[in-house]
Amino acid sequence: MVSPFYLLGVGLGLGFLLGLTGKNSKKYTSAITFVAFAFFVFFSISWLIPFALKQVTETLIYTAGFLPPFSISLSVGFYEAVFSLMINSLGLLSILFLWKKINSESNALGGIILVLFMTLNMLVFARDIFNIFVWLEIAAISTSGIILLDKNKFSYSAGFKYLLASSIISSLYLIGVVLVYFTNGTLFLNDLITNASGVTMSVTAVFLMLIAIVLELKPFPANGWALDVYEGANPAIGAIMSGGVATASLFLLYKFSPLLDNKFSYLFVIAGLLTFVGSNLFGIKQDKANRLLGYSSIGQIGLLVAIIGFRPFLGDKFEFIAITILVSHFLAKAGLFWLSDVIKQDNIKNWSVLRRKPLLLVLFGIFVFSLIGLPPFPSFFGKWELIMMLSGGYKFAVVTIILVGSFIEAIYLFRWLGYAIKLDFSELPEYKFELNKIIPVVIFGALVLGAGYYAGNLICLKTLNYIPLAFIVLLYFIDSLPAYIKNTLSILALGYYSYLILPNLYETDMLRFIFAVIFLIGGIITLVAGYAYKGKRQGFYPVALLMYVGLALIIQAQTTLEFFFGWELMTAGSYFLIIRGKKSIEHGLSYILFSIGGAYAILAAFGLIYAETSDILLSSLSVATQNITLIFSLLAIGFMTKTASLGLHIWLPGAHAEAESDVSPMVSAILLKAGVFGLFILMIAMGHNPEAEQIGLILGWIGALTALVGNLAAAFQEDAKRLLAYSSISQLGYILFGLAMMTHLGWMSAMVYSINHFLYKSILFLTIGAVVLKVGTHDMYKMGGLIKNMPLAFIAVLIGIIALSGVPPLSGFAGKWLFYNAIIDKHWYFQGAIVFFSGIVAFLYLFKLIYSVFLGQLKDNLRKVKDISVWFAIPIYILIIGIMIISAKPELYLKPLGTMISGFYPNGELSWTGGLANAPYGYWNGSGVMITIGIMFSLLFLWLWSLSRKAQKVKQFNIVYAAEAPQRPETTHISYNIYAGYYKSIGWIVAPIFEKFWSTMTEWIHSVSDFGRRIYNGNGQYYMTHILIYMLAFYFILMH
Amino acid sequence: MKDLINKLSVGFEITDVVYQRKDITFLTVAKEKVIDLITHLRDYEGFSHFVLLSCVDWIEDNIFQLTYFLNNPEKKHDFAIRTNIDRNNPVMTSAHHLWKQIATYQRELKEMYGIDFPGSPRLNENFILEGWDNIPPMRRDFDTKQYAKDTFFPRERPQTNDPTEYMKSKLYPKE
Amino acid sequence: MEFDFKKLGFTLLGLLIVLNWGLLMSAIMRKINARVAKRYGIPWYQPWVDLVKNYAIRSQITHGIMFYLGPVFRFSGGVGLFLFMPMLITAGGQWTNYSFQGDLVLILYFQFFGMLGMALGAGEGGHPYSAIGISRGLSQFTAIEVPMTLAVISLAIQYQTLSIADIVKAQQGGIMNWTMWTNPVATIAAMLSLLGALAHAPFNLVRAPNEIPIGPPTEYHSTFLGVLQTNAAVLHVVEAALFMNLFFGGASNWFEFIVKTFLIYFWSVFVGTVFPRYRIEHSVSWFLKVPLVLGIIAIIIFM
Amino acid sequence: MTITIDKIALFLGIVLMLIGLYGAFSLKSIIRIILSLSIFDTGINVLIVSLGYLKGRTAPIIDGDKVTVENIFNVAIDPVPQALVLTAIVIGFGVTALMLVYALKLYQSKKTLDINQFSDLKW
Amino acid sequence: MSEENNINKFENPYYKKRIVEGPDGEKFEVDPLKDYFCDEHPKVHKPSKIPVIENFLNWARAESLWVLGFGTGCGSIEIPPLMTPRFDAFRFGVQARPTPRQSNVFIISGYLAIKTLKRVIRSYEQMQNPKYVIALGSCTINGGMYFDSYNTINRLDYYIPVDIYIAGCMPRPEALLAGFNKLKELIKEGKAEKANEYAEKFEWYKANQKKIIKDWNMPDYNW
Repeated sequence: MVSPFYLLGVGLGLGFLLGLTGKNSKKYTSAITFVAFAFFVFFSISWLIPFALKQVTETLIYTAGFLPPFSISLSVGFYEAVFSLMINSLGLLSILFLWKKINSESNALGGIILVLFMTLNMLVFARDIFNIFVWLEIAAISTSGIILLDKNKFSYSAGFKYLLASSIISSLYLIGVVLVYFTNGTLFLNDLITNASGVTMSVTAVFLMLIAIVLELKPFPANGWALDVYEGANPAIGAIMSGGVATASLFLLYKFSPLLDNKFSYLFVIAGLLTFVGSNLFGIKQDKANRLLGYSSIGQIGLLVAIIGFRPFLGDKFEFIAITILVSHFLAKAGLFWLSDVIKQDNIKNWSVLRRKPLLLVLFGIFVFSLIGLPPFPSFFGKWELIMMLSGGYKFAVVTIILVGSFIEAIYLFRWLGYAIKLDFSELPEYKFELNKIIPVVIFGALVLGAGYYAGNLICLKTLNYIPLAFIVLLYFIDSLPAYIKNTLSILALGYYSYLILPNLYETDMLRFIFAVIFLIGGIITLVAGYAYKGKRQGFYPVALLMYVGLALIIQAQTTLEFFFGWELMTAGSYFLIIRGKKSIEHGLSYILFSIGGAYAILAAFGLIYAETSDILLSSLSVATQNITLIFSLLAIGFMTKTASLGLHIWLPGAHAEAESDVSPMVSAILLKAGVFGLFILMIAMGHNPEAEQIGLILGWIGALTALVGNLAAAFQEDAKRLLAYSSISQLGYILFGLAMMTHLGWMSAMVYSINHFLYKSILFLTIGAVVLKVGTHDMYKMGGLIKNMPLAFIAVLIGIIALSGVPPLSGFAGKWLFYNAIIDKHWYFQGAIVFFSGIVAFLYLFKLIYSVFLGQLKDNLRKVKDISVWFAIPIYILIIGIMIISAKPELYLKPLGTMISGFYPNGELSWTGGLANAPYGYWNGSGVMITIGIMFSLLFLWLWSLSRKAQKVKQFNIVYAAEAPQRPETTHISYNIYAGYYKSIGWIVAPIFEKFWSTMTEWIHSVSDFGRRIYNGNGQYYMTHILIYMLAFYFILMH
Repeated sequence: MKDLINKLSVGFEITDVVYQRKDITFLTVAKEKVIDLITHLRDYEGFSHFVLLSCVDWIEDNIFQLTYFLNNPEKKHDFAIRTNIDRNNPVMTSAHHLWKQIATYQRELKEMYGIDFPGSPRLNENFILEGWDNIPPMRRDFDTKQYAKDTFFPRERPQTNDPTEYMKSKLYPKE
Repeated sequence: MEFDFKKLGFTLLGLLIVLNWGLLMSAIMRKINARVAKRYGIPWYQPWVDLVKNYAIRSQITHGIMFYLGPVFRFSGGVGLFLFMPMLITAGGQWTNYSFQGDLVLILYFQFFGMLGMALGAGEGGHPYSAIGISRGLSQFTAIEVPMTLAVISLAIQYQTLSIADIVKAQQGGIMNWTMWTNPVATIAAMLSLLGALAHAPFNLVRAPNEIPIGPPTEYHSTFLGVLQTNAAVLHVVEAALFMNLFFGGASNWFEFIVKTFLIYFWSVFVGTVFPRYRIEHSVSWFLKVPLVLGIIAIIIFM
Repeated sequence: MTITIDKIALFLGIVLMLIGLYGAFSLKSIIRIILSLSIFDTGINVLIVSLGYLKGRTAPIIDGDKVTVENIFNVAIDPVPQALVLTAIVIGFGVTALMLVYALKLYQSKKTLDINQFSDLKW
Repeated sequence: MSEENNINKFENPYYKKRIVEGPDGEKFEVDPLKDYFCDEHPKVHKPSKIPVIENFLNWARAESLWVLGFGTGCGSIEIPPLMTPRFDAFRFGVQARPTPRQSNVFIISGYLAIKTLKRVIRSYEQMQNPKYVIALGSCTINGGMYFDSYNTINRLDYYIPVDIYIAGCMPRPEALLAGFNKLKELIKEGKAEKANEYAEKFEWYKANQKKIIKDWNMPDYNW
């Protein structure tokens, strides 16, 4: 345990020494500073370890033997040591990062950095409020000194504005300090705190002090100066500002927080939340990377300020929440600033150069995820706990604000990530890959991962299963191996996972078993198609497995936290899968935004439940009695973003259509079922409430309209995969409808639809995807006549569409039949009629799909196309066998389903006599129908065959063409817009109102952002005015 | 109308005027002046409707006589502008820019008479005949009867064309 | 379940009756049409002759396997509808075919089996008019099914069952028990939808003989056409029988069956003789106006 | 209310602060702004000293005559504000010096001292 | 100008051989006449050996004459009245079909220009065996009033086999009805096997057809 005064000595001594040395010693500056920082770090650790081991308690140290207030007093405790360690390690790595710059430029730079970090340490330790003023001023001076040494004209003006602002702020602080002294007669913080209740402190005095510290933290909107510094200065300095100075200031605020009474807490909350939302909102329109990082940084700090304000409500979780969020922010922001310096690109659209070094891209992704608060990063757990603690009562508004702010942050961060992943970088300049600049970034990347693991263990009592995640990391490390090896590994992993969980689930929980089969076995089957891809397929397998792990975690989740953890993992994995497509950049963004929005709705609902039951078990959903309508709606909306119900569906068509051929079935046939599973969980748990019936009615209507709009829109598509995507929307509409009925038959039909949709949509997407791979276009009118080249694909699509359309005897009919009985049972006649109308509309697009692609006229350029890859054919035909089995023997799965659902809704179940199912209204013998139709069909076929087996086979232009002959296959193949007349009559139903709504919404947000951020007009005087007005406004609020 | 013709004859060298009917006048002008005259009539004299373009093969005079038939719908009067072109070098300035349908007439004349209209769209494509490989069939030096005899497997025709005689011999052979 | 030869025998006999009645009915309808136009019209046996002639064509061409399967699908659709529909409700139950295997929903959905197959077969023919005809047919069919679905739902509410046999039994005991009288609105909606289903004018845009040479079957000839014609004969009777069962009290003997199906079928011919042809968007819009509203009213009445 | 020296000082300090603030917010030349801020700082310092003044007491310097170690708490005024002011003046000096360096650099970069010209970074 | 003249008038530009690039970048040649059309020759389909069956089938064929709706010359105006109440050809089992695939009877109604002949051949070949041709009017017999035209054929039976000639210019619908009845007789007697004759003498017919259709740009037999 080294005394902090050594810190002072080393810092000041070396700082001045370096300032005085001549130019010859420049090249040693970095090394000397580095050693000094190593000492700093050693100092922090030497304090931290005893504290962590609980060997010592908080220690107070006084200068010169005087007691406060006449001495300078320092205090070292556990949190001080932690913060000091954070700051010092940042300093150490900053020196490493700036090694060459320090060596090449003025040798004062290293010294000033040293002084700055020493100052920051002292800010953390100091307990004397005037002393704090001194350190604040020195911090300001040294920061602007660093900015000054950066030597570009932007940094000059930025640094000057910074100085202006900080001199005003520190003046305010000084006045506050003096007033405090005047009223209380002490400058010692501990005394102030102990006396806080006894001695009446001048509110104005404390206000001045606190508002000055808040202003140090760059509150919105009085923060233009800080933004300019972030933008103008070297990004490495930004890292120091954002990671070091802000962290220290935040700790200062934390130190003062015991002084707060309720009024001040509100002040912090208001200031923090305003900053969090406002700064993120203004960041949306920003496209300069460093400034954007500044916005984000300020927003995050704002959130932390608010959290400090919430300290009374957070109880013993306060430190956990604050530190997880701070650590995420600290590591991620420093890492991002450093990355910005490495690639030297100011426009976020140019960050695609990261892809030159995939390692950097991965680090970038880690930092972005960490900022947004996605698992498994610490801020995820922090935000989770924050929401859990804050929910309940009027604070729900606060939760909403926090989630809105987080959502807005996600908008620009994911847009940025999308640019980095997708945009072309071939024309952008090269950048140097310097080891000393990469090591700090890598260390912080690793630290944030480790911190996430630690935080997760801390909160979940080690129930989270990290082994799959570790496997994914492993997969990333072997990413340079050929694709088939990784594919095999992935399949084996999924298979092993299935082996682990499936048998047990079959015994205990049928519902989860079925969804686990869809997720995992479905995953294996679709992964088989991956063998068709040659080369390395870098980045595919880790993210695909991430999605499956997320899905499996959802299945296994016992608590809401685990559920949400899995949900977010799945969202993240699927986002990366979707964005792999060629033109997916905007679709990926809209997907992730809808998903995040939905996830936040789920989070809010979980928070409400926790507020009531103080329990994070999933089963506590059913215990909740208050706010049922709100909780139910929030959860339903959250899950419906995943099932792409009407209004929330606009992300789906593009995302599914542009995805790769084997990704489309993953995200369509499998991923969407996660939403269905969520809805099942929701309704099982909360369906018994009387309010659920009302919401169910609404959901039913939404489901029915989704089915209609989806099918109609599909009929008017020209892109095969887009058509299937719209079809998925409508099928999920059916499922939602069935679920919303909340009767035995309704759930039966929803379940049957889920299973069938998985089967036939996998078949269709895989087949069409394989065809697209072969013919090189999505547009159906550019295909045609492929039946001769691709008989395997044709048979698969034929069976797929017969099953999808619900025509007997294939399995799709089971769902339709159950529907009819269910809606009459439930008295939902009109919704039912809409559902059936849309079911018939399905024929339009199904015919269009199979006809335009496989029938009609074969095009010139496709004459030599081969049949689909065998690796696609294998999974397709496995699934077809599945369809055939459940078509021939529907009782195989209907009976267990009935038994399972009877557990929830015992009334109105099917009664079986042999293969004949009896519902309250109708009856149906699946295998009988299959046999009858099969025999009849074979007989008729043989008959026709015997009559015309000698028919002459002719070619495609041998058609009667009004006595002419066709000229080109393109002009003879009728496919484009074949439902024009239909569109004329009822095309208005599919008018893109929701697309327009969301795009107007987006435009509106962007306009607000663009208009609002103009208060940062770049003039230092205005910034000073902002500060003054901000202070006065808060004073006014406080006094009232 | 005579005023108009007098006025026109100053600028356009009308060589011959035939008042065919009350409302149809035939004018003959030199080959070079035809397009100018038609343009003038269309733009200034209200002959906005183009009726037809036809050709006569005066093989004896070794000329093709082209006739551009224009109509003035307001005055209900037709002008037929005649011009003669050399039969050995049948080239005429194309007028398709004045009325689009003239291009079709010119295609017909190209196919039927072999008159060339440089610049006229789709001039060399088949118009009515598909795969014609002889001299243009409407030229009078083309012997259509011989051609048909050579090409179309003619059936022997009855010797007499007089039905009275034929029926008499059929019904009353003894008379 | 042991195999029931007696049932099979009666079913095949029923199929024979239905087939011949279908052919005869189409002859009568054409005859009526002719008489309206003051012609003498075809001889009554003309459909049989046409059928034999088509089967007797010696040469055929084929565009591929789906071209074969199209008519097979179509005919299976027709025969399947026959199989799953009770023809006569008698005490012995010999004429109920295989309707014990599925209810009204099966019938409604099995209609598409033939349509889909036919569409695919015609599609493989590669003829543009086939595709146009099919796209029109499908478009129109979606609209037709809306009033039909509403009417069926109304019926299910009324009789609390989806079994055709039960619906027929509920209508026994006098003419006033027929759905026609007990649920007139649904009957009207369904009968309007029947007009479209049987594709006579004004809803015959699918085949539109003068515009797109008979639409989907443009490329079909000889045996293929013969199969399609056979199917048409069966299908029209079965469609009419469905409406007879649902709305007009079913039939207990073949005479009643013949009279009722004739009248039902005649309804569409009657309308077709009087009206000109709709364009597709007009047809769709029309079905989504009047019959739709009627269907909704039919449900509201029984809700 | 009698006018005492500490009140005059207090008033003076506030006036100086206001003058400084007014200057900092309204003047456009960077040098003038820096000067204004200096005046503002001075005002604060005067304010602090005036607040630490107790009527009738002397400076807290143990000179062995009036002020001794024993009676210092009764005779001398509170020394802490004065110490604070000393520190504040030193720091203010540092800040002002740095600002002036910035002014120099800014002038070198654009050949002007008008603060409105240095708003390249915005939004 | 010169380029336009170089267009080969006899070649359909759409049926020229062309090089296309497949989706995987492979380049290959497409010869539309070979790749898009079946180039088999027609076969002779013998009547059934059993007289009873053949007679029965012939009776059915005779009583169900489906006429292709294809009018070639001025005679085509005489066909619509057949379906009117005054003549009512339906009585004789005659119906019009819009597609040659389903038709049995081809009425060549009047003069045939070479251009039309090409379409007639195509349609005739697209009809299925057995098929019958009724030649209506003098023009189909010997060219009629167009006997010396450079562009109309003189004798139809050199190009497609004809079952029945109906002379006149124009024959009235009654004559056409008589022709139908005559055709029926022929069919019932089993003498209307001209489709097989066409297949047997295919080379001769083709030679005649190709002699006058100089831009022959279709396969030999249009299936």
